[in-house]
Amino acid sequence: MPRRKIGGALGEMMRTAFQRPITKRYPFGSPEVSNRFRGKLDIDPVKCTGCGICAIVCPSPSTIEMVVAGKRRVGDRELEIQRPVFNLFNCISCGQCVDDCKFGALRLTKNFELATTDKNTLIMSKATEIAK
Amino acid sequence: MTTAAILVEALIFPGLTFFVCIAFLFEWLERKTAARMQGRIGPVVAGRFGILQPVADFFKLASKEEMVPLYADRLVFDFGPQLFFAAPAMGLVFVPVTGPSSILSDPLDLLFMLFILAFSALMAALLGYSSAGRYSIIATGRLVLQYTGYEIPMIIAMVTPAVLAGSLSFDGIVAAQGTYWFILLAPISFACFLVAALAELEKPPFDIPSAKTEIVAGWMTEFSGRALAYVKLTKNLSYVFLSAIAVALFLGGPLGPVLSGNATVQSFFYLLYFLIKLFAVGFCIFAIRTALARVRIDQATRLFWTVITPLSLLQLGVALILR
Amino acid sequence: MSEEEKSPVRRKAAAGLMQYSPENIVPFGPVHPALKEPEYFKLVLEGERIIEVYPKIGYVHRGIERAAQDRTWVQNIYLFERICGICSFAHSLAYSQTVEGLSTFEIPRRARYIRTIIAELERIHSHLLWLGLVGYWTGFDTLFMWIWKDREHVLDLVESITGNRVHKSFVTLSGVRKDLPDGIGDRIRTEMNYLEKRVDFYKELVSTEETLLTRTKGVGRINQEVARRLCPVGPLLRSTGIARDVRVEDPYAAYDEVVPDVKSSTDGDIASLIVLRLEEARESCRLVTHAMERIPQGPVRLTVPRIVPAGDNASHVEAPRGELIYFVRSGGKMLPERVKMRAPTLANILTAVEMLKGRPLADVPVVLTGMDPCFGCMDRIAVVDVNKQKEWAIRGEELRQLGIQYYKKGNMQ
Amino acid sequence: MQTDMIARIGSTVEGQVTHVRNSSVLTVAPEKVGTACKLVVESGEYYHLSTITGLDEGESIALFYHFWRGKQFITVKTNVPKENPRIQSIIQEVPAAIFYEAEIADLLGVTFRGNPLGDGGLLLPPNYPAGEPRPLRKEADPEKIKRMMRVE
Repeated sequence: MPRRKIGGALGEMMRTAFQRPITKRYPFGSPEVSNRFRGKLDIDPVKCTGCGICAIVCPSPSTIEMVVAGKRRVGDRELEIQRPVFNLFNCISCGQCVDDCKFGALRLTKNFELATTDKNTLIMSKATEIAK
Repeated sequence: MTTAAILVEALIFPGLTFFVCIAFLFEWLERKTAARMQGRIGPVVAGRFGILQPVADFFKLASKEEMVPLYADRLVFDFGPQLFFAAPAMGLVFVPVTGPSSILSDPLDLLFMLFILAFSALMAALLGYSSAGRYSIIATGRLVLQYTGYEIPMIIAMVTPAVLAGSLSFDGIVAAQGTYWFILLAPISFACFLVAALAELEKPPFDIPSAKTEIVAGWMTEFSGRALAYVKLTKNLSYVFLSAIAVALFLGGPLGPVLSGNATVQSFFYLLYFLIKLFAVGFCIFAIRTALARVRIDQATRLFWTVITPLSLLQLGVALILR
Repeated sequence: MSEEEKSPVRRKAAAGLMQYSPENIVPFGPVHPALKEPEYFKLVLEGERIIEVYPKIGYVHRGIERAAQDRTWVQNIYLFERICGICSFAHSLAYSQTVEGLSTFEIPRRARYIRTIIAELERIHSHLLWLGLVGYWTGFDTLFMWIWKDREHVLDLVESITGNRVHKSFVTLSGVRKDLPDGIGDRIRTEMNYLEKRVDFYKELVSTEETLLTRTKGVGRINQEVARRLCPVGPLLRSTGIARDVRVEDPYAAYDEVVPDVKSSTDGDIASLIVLRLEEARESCRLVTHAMERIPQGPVRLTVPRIVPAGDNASHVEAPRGELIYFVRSGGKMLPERVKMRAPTLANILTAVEMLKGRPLADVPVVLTGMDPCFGCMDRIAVVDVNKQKEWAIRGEELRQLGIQYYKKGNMQ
Repeated sequence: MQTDMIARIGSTVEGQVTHVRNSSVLTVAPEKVGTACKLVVESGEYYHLSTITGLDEGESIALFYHFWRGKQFITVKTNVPKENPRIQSIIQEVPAAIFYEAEIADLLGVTFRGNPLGDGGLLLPPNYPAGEPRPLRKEADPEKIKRMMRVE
């Protein structure tokens, strides 16, 4: 049975008072995240082939939608070119699409400041634009 | 002194306005010091080092919509906060600040002071009771129970210096401390007074009537807007008030080595000593506050009745012999 | 009140409450400073003493079990992870384990070690979080701030390994998704050394600080008989002297090679729970360091088919709060047929209610949260993915009207 | 040793014992569940009721009572008919079952006699359409229920 006393925290309190505070003044100064941090999704439109695996594996419904970005003639047939559109407001940053992309077109950036007043700014349709 | 001069002194300096500023400063210091002791930085936004934060909070609250619960007793609910504020504001007039004598003084100061302390607790209880919330009612019960605990040791602790000085006025008590501060003669009384002050101010470990994790905001739960701003300001003012009483009764008030000079320079020194002592007492209170956990109401009452009251009585007995 | 008339149970509960006058009933929740999550306890008081407690659960129903039936096996990992923000890894681990149990492949050893390390880091973080909150509930804000300050060290470590502080998304069927980053070994060692020192300091502090002890010593005492009857799990069970721990009794991940020393106590009160959790956190620090020393080289995941063989399987892990059990039925298809989970809090809540009876009101936050509740975990059970927003919009509007009425009348009097 | 015990319990309650991986499944008739659970918890070893799983199997609703000790689960399994999903509650034998039973009552519509929360109403929102099947039943249609609840 340890001794019971009052104010056992006083010593540590005084010590802490002269240490550097832990608080980070976040919006001022640069945010620190680790190298592996999973932030906003980014796509390399050049590498994307429109295979659609990302849309299948994504665990969050309607985050990745395949849209027809254009038409392409192969011989005498006309094929649709499909490209993903990312509704990042639904994205949960799990990175499953990054894991499963065979072409290395996707990556998660360190950007986590996604707050916005306009939801539409979080729709990423880079891949469709380049296909046109 | 003319009545007008007294009025100016009582309302502006060193009276109400001055002490309200000190009250804001106290809150800022409390928050900042507690934050640093806990490894945080505390308020930083309003003013340099966030020093204006309490003022900003006060005005923000005062500008908010005020809500009155359906079953509230309107008379007490509306006028209570002002009366509650009046208690420490009035009491502070009797404390010597810029010289060995206070703005108003009377041979029976101390008794009036006891009345004001009791009135303050009564107003808190009435405010809680008038708002008719469930949490407020429970808190009022706790408040009154706690009051029965700390009131007696507090009175005894306050009477001890009076016995030592042989006077019931603050001026007399302060004057009697020219050579020895009473903290040296009655250290236990001082400690008892601090503990009772913690209970009166509802600071941990005795913040039982306003324990936020149990009964939300205690007896203040139903208050909002201006009333809440007043109540909060009053609590800070009470903090200054009790610290000032402790300074006057045990630490020699504004007395200290005064260089010879004209009256203004002298009063400046008195003020300086008073403020140093005031903040020292205030710091003691918030260091204790930061280092302890909250106790339960039954434990608090037991502590006051079985430990603090006998101790203060003992010290009173010693004081009677010393005298 | 119309709500109560509709449902037979609510009517029954209301009938039970009828015998007490309304002034004696104090609501505790769903929104209350002591509760981080929405939960409702009707406390029947006699002065300051509680004579009866009526818990009402289900405020954060998200229909996850039903939602799981519409998602693939891998997608479900991320779904179940989101049941809880504190023990997210335990959930995804337990789910993966249950599904892996249906298949025949062997999980790589390195992956099992990495799972152990993250699970233990999570335990440290969860226990520290809880102890910090005990500080908050007992009005000891300093303890709260200090502990959360130190908890940041664990979270930063977890972030640099998994990429996120809370939703780690690190487990996958057949292993973990990434190997440990280079040079993490030294960092883990220094951080663990620091944390061990801090945990020792906190243990010393909480077991000597008088004001904290008066609030926790002898409060919420339960004995083995009650524990056997009400089947609590985790530290709550171990505080009664029954040293049961899934990690030892039914080793998963690498716990058969990195064996934890199960702590238990015989007091069964909140004070012993605090010390017990701190001891467990310290043990976890040791386990992490130990696992880091012994970790073998090799792959961290396999390539496995997306279809899981048919069958039933139940599996459990020791989440920071206790035994977390998953049951899976697979029909041999892309989607599971039924996934059932039971979070530790659901098992513990009966015990907490038992602990509350006869205690003063001031003990409610300490006792109720002494079991480390995680109502988000508990309530996940159920339903259709109800359009919550819509529903709440209606309710919110009603509430607002009621509120306006309540206060306006007062103003006009 | 454990296998013997289960076989013994199995013969007492006229159940059927199968072993799958780490669990022994004891299939019994609905009216024997209480006895079986009582025998398991009173078998001398400390068995702990981990949870009760309810599962729609088409014709009937299967209930799994998971008991855990050591490396083993003992699962008492029973099937209640879907037309009349009623079963005696086991809270007399294992008080801890109260919330687990309430959960199943809510989500699968099984009535537990003797449990104060045994006919549901604990977890579902109060405006859940009364005529609709409970959410975890196979025939429940989330879209339809969603629509109905939005109307209200």
